[in-house]
Amino acid sequence: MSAPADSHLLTRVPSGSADYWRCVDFLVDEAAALDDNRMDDWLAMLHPEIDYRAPIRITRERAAGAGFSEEGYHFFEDLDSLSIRIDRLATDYAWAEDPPSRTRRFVTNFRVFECERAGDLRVHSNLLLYRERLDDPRPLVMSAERRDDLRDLDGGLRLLRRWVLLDHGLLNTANLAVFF
Amino acid sequence: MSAPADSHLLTRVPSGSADYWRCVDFLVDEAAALDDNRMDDWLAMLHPEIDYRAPIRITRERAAGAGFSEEGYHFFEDLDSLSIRIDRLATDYAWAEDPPSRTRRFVTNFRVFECERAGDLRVHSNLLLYRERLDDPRPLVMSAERRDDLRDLDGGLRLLRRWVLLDHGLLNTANLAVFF
Amino acid sequence: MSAPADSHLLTRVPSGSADYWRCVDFLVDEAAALDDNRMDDWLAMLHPEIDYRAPIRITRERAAGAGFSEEGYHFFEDLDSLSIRIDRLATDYAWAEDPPSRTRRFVTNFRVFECERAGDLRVHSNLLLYRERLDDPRPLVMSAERRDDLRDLDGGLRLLRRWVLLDHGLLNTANLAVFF
Amino acid sequence: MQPHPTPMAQFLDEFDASLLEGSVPLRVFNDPEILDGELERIFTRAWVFIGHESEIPARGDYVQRRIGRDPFVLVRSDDGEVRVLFDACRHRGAMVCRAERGNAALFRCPYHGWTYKNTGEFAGAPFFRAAYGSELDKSEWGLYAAPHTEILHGFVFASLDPDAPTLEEYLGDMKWYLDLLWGQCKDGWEVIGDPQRFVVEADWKSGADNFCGDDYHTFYLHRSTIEIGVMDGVKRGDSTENLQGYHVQAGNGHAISHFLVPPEVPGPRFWGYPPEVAERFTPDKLGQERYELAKHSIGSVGTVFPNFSFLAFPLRHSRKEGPVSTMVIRCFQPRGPAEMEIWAWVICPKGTPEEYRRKTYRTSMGTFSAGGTFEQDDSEPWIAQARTAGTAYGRKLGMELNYKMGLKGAASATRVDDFAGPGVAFYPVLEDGVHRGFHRRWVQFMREGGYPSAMTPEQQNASAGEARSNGDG
Amino acid sequence: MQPHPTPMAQFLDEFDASLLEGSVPLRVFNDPEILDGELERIFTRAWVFIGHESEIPARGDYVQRRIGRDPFVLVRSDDGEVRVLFDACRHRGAMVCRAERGNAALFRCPYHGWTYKNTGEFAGAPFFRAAYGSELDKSEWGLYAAPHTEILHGFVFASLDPDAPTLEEYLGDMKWYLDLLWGQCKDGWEVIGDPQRFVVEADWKSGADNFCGDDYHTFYLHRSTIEIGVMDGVKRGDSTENLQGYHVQAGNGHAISHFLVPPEVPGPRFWGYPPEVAERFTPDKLGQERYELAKHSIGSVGTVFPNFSFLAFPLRHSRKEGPVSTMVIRCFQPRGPAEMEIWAWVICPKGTPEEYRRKTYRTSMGTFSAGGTFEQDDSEPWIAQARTAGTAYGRKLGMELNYKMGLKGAASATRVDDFAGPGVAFYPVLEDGVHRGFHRRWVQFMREGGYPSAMTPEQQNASAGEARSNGDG
Amino acid sequence: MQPHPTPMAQFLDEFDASLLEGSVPLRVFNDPEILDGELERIFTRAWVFIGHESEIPARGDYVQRRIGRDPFVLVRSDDGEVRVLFDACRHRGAMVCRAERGNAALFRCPYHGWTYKNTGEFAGAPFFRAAYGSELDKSEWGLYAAPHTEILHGFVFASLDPDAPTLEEYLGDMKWYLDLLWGQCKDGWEVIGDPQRFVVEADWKSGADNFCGDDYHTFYLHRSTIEIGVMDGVKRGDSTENLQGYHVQAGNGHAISHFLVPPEVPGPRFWGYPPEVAERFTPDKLGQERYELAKHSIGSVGTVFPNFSFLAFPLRHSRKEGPVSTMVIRCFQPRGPAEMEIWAWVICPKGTPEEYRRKTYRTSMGTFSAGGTFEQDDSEPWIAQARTAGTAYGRKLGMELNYKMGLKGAASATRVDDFAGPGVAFYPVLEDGVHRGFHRRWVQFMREGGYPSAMTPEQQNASAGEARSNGDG
Ligand code: FES
Ligand code: FES
Ligand code: FES
Ligand SMILES: [Fe+3]
Ligand SMILES: [Fe+3]
Ligand SMILES: [Fe+3]
Repeated sequence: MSAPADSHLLTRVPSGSADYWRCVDFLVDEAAALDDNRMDDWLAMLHPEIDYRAPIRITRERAAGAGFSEEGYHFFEDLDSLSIRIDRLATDYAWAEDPPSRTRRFVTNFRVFECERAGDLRVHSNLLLYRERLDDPRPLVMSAERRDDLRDLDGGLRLLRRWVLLDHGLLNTANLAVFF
Repeated sequence: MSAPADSHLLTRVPSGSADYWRCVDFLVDEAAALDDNRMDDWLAMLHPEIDYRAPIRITRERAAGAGFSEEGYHFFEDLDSLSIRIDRLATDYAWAEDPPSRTRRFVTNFRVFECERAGDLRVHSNLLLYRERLDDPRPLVMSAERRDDLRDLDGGLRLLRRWVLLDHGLLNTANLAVFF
Repeated sequence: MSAPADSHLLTRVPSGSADYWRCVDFLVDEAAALDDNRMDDWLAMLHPEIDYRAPIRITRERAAGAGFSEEGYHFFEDLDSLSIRIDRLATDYAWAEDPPSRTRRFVTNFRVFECERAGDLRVHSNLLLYRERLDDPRPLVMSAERRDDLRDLDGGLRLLRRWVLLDHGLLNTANLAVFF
Repeated sequence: MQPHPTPMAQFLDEFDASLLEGSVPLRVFNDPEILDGELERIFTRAWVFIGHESEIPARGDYVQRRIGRDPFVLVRSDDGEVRVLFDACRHRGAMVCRAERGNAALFRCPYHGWTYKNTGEFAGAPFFRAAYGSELDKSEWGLYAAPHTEILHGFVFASLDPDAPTLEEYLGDMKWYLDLLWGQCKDGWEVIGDPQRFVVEADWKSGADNFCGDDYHTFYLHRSTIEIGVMDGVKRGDSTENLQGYHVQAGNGHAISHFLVPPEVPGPRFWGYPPEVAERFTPDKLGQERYELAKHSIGSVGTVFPNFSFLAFPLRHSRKEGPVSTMVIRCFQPRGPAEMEIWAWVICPKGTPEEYRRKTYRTSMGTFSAGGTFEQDDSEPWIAQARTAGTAYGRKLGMELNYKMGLKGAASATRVDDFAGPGVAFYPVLEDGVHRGFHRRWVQFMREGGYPSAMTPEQQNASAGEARSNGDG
Repeated sequence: MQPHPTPMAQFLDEFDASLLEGSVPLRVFNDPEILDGELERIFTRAWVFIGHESEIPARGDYVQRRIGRDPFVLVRSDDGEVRVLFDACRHRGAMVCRAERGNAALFRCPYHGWTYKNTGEFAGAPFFRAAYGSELDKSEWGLYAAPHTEILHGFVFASLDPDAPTLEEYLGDMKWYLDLLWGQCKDGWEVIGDPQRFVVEADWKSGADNFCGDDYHTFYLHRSTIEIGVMDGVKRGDSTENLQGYHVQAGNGHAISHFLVPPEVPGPRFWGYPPEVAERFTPDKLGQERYELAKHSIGSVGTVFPNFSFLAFPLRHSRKEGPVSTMVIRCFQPRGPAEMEIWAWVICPKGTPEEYRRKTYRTSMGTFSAGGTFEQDDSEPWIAQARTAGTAYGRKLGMELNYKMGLKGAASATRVDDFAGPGVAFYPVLEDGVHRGFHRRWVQFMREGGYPSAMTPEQQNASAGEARSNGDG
Repeated sequence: MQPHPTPMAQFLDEFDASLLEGSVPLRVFNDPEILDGELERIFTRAWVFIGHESEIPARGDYVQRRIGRDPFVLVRSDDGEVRVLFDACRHRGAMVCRAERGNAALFRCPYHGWTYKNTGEFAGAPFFRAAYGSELDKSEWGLYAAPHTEILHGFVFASLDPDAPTLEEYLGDMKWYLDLLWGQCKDGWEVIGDPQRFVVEADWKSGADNFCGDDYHTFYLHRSTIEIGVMDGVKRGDSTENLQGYHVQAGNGHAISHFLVPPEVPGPRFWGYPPEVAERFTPDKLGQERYELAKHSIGSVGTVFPNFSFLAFPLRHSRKEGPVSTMVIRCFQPRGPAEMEIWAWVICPKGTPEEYRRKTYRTSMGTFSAGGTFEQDDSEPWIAQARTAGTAYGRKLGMELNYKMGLKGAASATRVDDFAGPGVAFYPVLEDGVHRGFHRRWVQFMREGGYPSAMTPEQQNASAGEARSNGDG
């Protein structure tokens, strides 16, 4: 299974429409929850059937495409495994993120589409993650496009599917202990 | 006094509403004024009672919170002191910013709320500051969440209160000679 | 000829209006085309009379302004020359971008104005370009303000004029083989 | 004024002697001079892991790899041979391989177009005759290849030293264990997906040393993971009950920590593989005895000197399902003082059913990867080690690290003779001998002179072994 | 091929001699070899400032600090003692303190869980008995602590050299001035908020040297600030009127620039503190004479060798209010060649009323901090110094900096005998002797051999003093 | 333990000898020790390009420039003289010039306000008399200036070595070619716009060496550009037809690759300038013979040792218009090991009509600049060279690069005597002698001792020349 192609075959949800803003608000609120380390709030934004992936990327020749691995994933998660991660963070021994790094998620370049399934919304957005650890003044900056499917559940949108398309080959980071 | 908490107790101003756009435009216009070194234009955007702060941040354990100092501030300014800074820049001897650095303020992740006081608006936004000095090709990138209160005055919004919540412990910069 | 001044003499197009969103969508779609290496899609977004420039910038004293060269340009292109560049990328020997770098364009801080010529729209936006090459984990981050004129053609907006105002003196990059 | 007043030879003598006392100088984890020595004396001499055959199944398939910091191409040539080519054009030294993975009959250098077959042989150059006439002997201008390349169960190793012994000699008794792990599956093993690579600001030895068998750290560094129940059968608290395993010094600096289930535990284990995968194992390859051992094996972690490591344990990345077997391999590549690059692969027996293949991959990456619930914590102390190793005060103190566990006296780890495999074995795993052995071999490699002679498991264990026989074992 | 053909000893001899002529080789502001020497010979030997007691009021309170580049923990142990612990686990060297501020009874190393009391003593390790039996003597495996820690008026200093003299001996006559500043308040002093820390790509000595008393730079580098009226009583233009102050060489490389108001100025000054704060000062502590001096003191700036500095002046960060007293302290920490880390604290007398406490903090940070109207300009020339110091042409020229002010002849600064404090004093401040003294001490510390002997103020001033007595003084 | 066991002198001897065989050690493209030597022995001794007079037309005009890594100011002083001042304040070494371009009567140091005239002379300092009395001789405290500055056709060169010969001597026969290029226009040449500067993680020599005449790379590295028709008259495929040009070793390490149109081609060429620009050329300056040669010149590329290069060819940055002449100059400045800074200017004859001026600028930048269709590919192999040059395996192999083209025997390039210019000329350009000559001069500069003696074109060509005469030439 590969990343959802650029969604040009889908119907574009007009920017500025109610659905557009629901998506933007969702992603902006989500970023705030993560940056504020409100992990339970984040968990509550996930759909029970969430499929969350970040494929490994390698440098290929132009003719070979964007270089995303067919089988390799940095993250390949469901709600079960994500909640393990979050529970782990809540212990006193999750060293990679305790003390927590200082993160800031800049979410831009929103494009919203109607999914095949009526009511579901696909959002493409760009994510710049700024991250600082301990007393190291050199920030760790990571970049990705995200392709998300959002679905209504109990009166609010939930994250149903996420592909994090990182702009990274060799990772410039000692750990991937944060969420994208 | 500590930073305004994430404003979930306040009423959210709908994204896309007139007030939302007033806030976004204000912050985008403000960024342009600062990046263009139009300091007087910036000064005119400040409310006479402005309270402008950037607390010092240190690395604390996860259980201890985000690490903002209770008493320590990089900036703790009012209109009086901000105007001193701006007057100083206008002399020919403000070396730290003459030649001026090349800055670019990326403002994203807007969330707008109604303040307790009717008419005032609270805006949370993320700020990425790109900065280059002289012939040093390595940029200085700084990151923050800003929590601002905007108030109407003489028919336009003015910046009444700003908390700059920097994502920095040990600062990666020789000076803080620019505004956030 | 120098860069279009900050467009305060023009009429601002209200943020959130139809024209505003047409501009935002245009620039967001354009960024996606470039980041996805869909160069032909990008070419189709350009107006036949496109004037595309990125002036060289040097460090000047504050009193001397922003430091853009009067005569020096990193890029000074028209459709003819841009299409040469794009054709070149399509060969198997365009080493500087084959393998292609991993890029991400973060476009923010939109301000839309009515141009002198009715119907044309001027958009100011900030561009952060994240770029990684081969197996080098250190990203190349570039920053610019862009001042674009968009014009309707065949029912869609086209890029008629672009000034890329880079926040760079000495360039932190071995090549400028990507578009801004 | 000299940061390292000790000449290197004297330093190595002292280090070797200090190992008998269970001491390792902190400084070796962050020192530019030592790194230079390692690049020159270890990485261009030792046998190092390059990749797995399954990464380049077809002729012309190649992947970019590193030996130390140097760029190489692992390629299956058109003649079917697997080769490790030095990625430096013989003309002016540009690199001829541009992508990290691909298929190519020819490598063409972008600078002037010199072209090499995927065997490394010189194939041609623009205007060849006009430019070089008859003076240039084409047979002399192929890409340099690693002087030695050998494949063991699909795992490709290379050595850059013409004087290196065979891989088998180099591995010593460790081969027996690699056979145990990877020599018994009907169709061998394969890599899933592409390797994950990430940079850690720590010394490469922090990783290699840890994987020699630092079971001691599991219970504290990974306590968050254990608390939430990721590692089955491991209990919290001050209990040795969880440490029922063997530490083996396998000679030549190699070491493995191996865990068995007690004979009374029902059912075959095969490192936790379920029946549909375990059936890939067969006694036909190495005989019944080794097959039985595999059947009772529940976990393994080890390092082939200098920087190739592996780990296999049944783990959970789910609350709903039981433990899933994981099998990961690692290369800890030096990048600079206090900087390494970790390469991480997930492998499984060839023929593993698709569903379990995905399950073992997800569990492996969910626990042992840059983002894994286990491994994300490992780099924290390693980075800190490099930092303290770089201190002026550490140097002034001549600070020595404590590698004394199991060295002498009354501690619980005892040399045992009843372990099924070769090498010097201890039980249980509360001992640092496996780490001391790594460093003894390191010292040997760092010395000036010819290729290091073989180090028997007894020699590797010298200090600890002797000490134990004086103690009550 | 050698960038520094001069062996270090000869370089130091020449430097010492050149100081007699008022010359300092530019190269010392950016040289990897010199930095290595400084880390080894200065920062692990000198007494350095670690923090203030008020930062760790309660038992178990700790803050992370640095000596040179090395990590330390300043902690108030459960026995009430203040200790400076080397943050390197005795097991494998990981760091045991994870936060920059906190309270802890125990420091537990994340790697394997070795645990230390907040006194630094070894407290335990997982599976201790099973792992180490009886061979490991717990009393030997505590964290290393600075061999010397002393507290003066709440200011904690430490030295990493067992051979160091007492802090009092080390400070020499500078103690008299630190007493003057911080020894007369009823309840002592305290830090407000947390220190601000920032990285500057300049040599640490650029900061330390400047704070020895570079009053000369105030009128040009800080001209923007002066022009808009931030510093009261300072006039623009080519006038010496503003320079009525004393330069004191206090021995052992320490120096202070001290400003008094003329006796005819009415009212007590106490560095500008208003009555409600000035009342914290009392003659009970050091006697009436020192108290009177404090009463007339309007400004002080100085450096305790090597890298601890302070500054106190009444300044404005407002157009509406009069000058507010500021009192800041600084550590200039080396990070690398041409890179330092500045630590900046604001302090005030304990018991300062809340409103003025906030006012002095805002004014201090508004003027002297990374974003301060004064200090933001300071790093500009320091960065430039490091840059020119790294040039090949500067090396070829053997470029020497001009530290000749007040060295000889007709200049206005004169050695005076009527200044109230000890040390060698000059009036007014137009002289570089305070800087030359810093560098003379630096040379002494950089030499091979035992702990540097004491340097009297006269010795420190040798060149300048002699010269002055030959001149017309 | 030593990364470079060969002492530098022996290394240079071996390098020099290996050049006779057409070999260059890969290591020189990435080695900190070699870079230190280059900064000390090449960049503070050789004549280097600083800028063009047209960049500073008026008195007081200045631009910031570099020699090696060192900061200098190129200024037209108030006396009309052009000077190259070392940007290091004589007081404490801060930098006195803050902007990259401007006009100033005085340079005032921001630190303490020492002030220099734009001639470099000391002009004053705050409180001068009070601070320094009469002891400081103002005439001794001006900014250091390059000991030698000379201008050739508006191109400003400087040398930092008092012992340097005149620029004319230094250029040797290369002057004849610079005259050919830039000495025949009525009103000289001028720079358009500001230079473009960019950082490339490669050795500076990769650029300088390439511009000596690496015509061989054009057809492969730049194949994408040629395929789409940017370079007229160049055909694809394995044809030597396109290589009709001359390689000239001009002595002292300088080299040029020069292309003529056959006499039968109608119309004057002047490097592709159209009539309205070509009319700026005149035989009045250098005589008819040189004028005729310019008339038939269609392309030139060359390097003045060590790091000043130029390139002129008619190229296309349009599909609609024919080729446009381009003329660019380059400085390849070292920044560090494997890091350089490229400075790129576009020039044209003064008086070029505005429309063509813009056209040549757009075409020049569109092809030869950081974003140019040609030049954007050049850095790729240079970066790769630096990377392989830094490998441990390359060092172990003692890897030598192949600079053997045209060295011996049957290759097509032949020494010719009928070329109009001085120096040793070969035809056609398929030969590496121009590169070998560059490195021979480099070896000479890197040796200890006095200023390098002149190297005649015959000496520069020694190996190749001899070889050719043994071959069939
Ligand atoms: S460097 Fe490879 S062909 Fe020249
Ligand atoms: S390193 Fe601290 S417990 Fe092992
Ligand atoms: S350093 Fe230039 S005036 Fe002092
Ligand atoms: Fe681990
Ligand atoms: Fe200052
Ligand atoms: Fe080229």
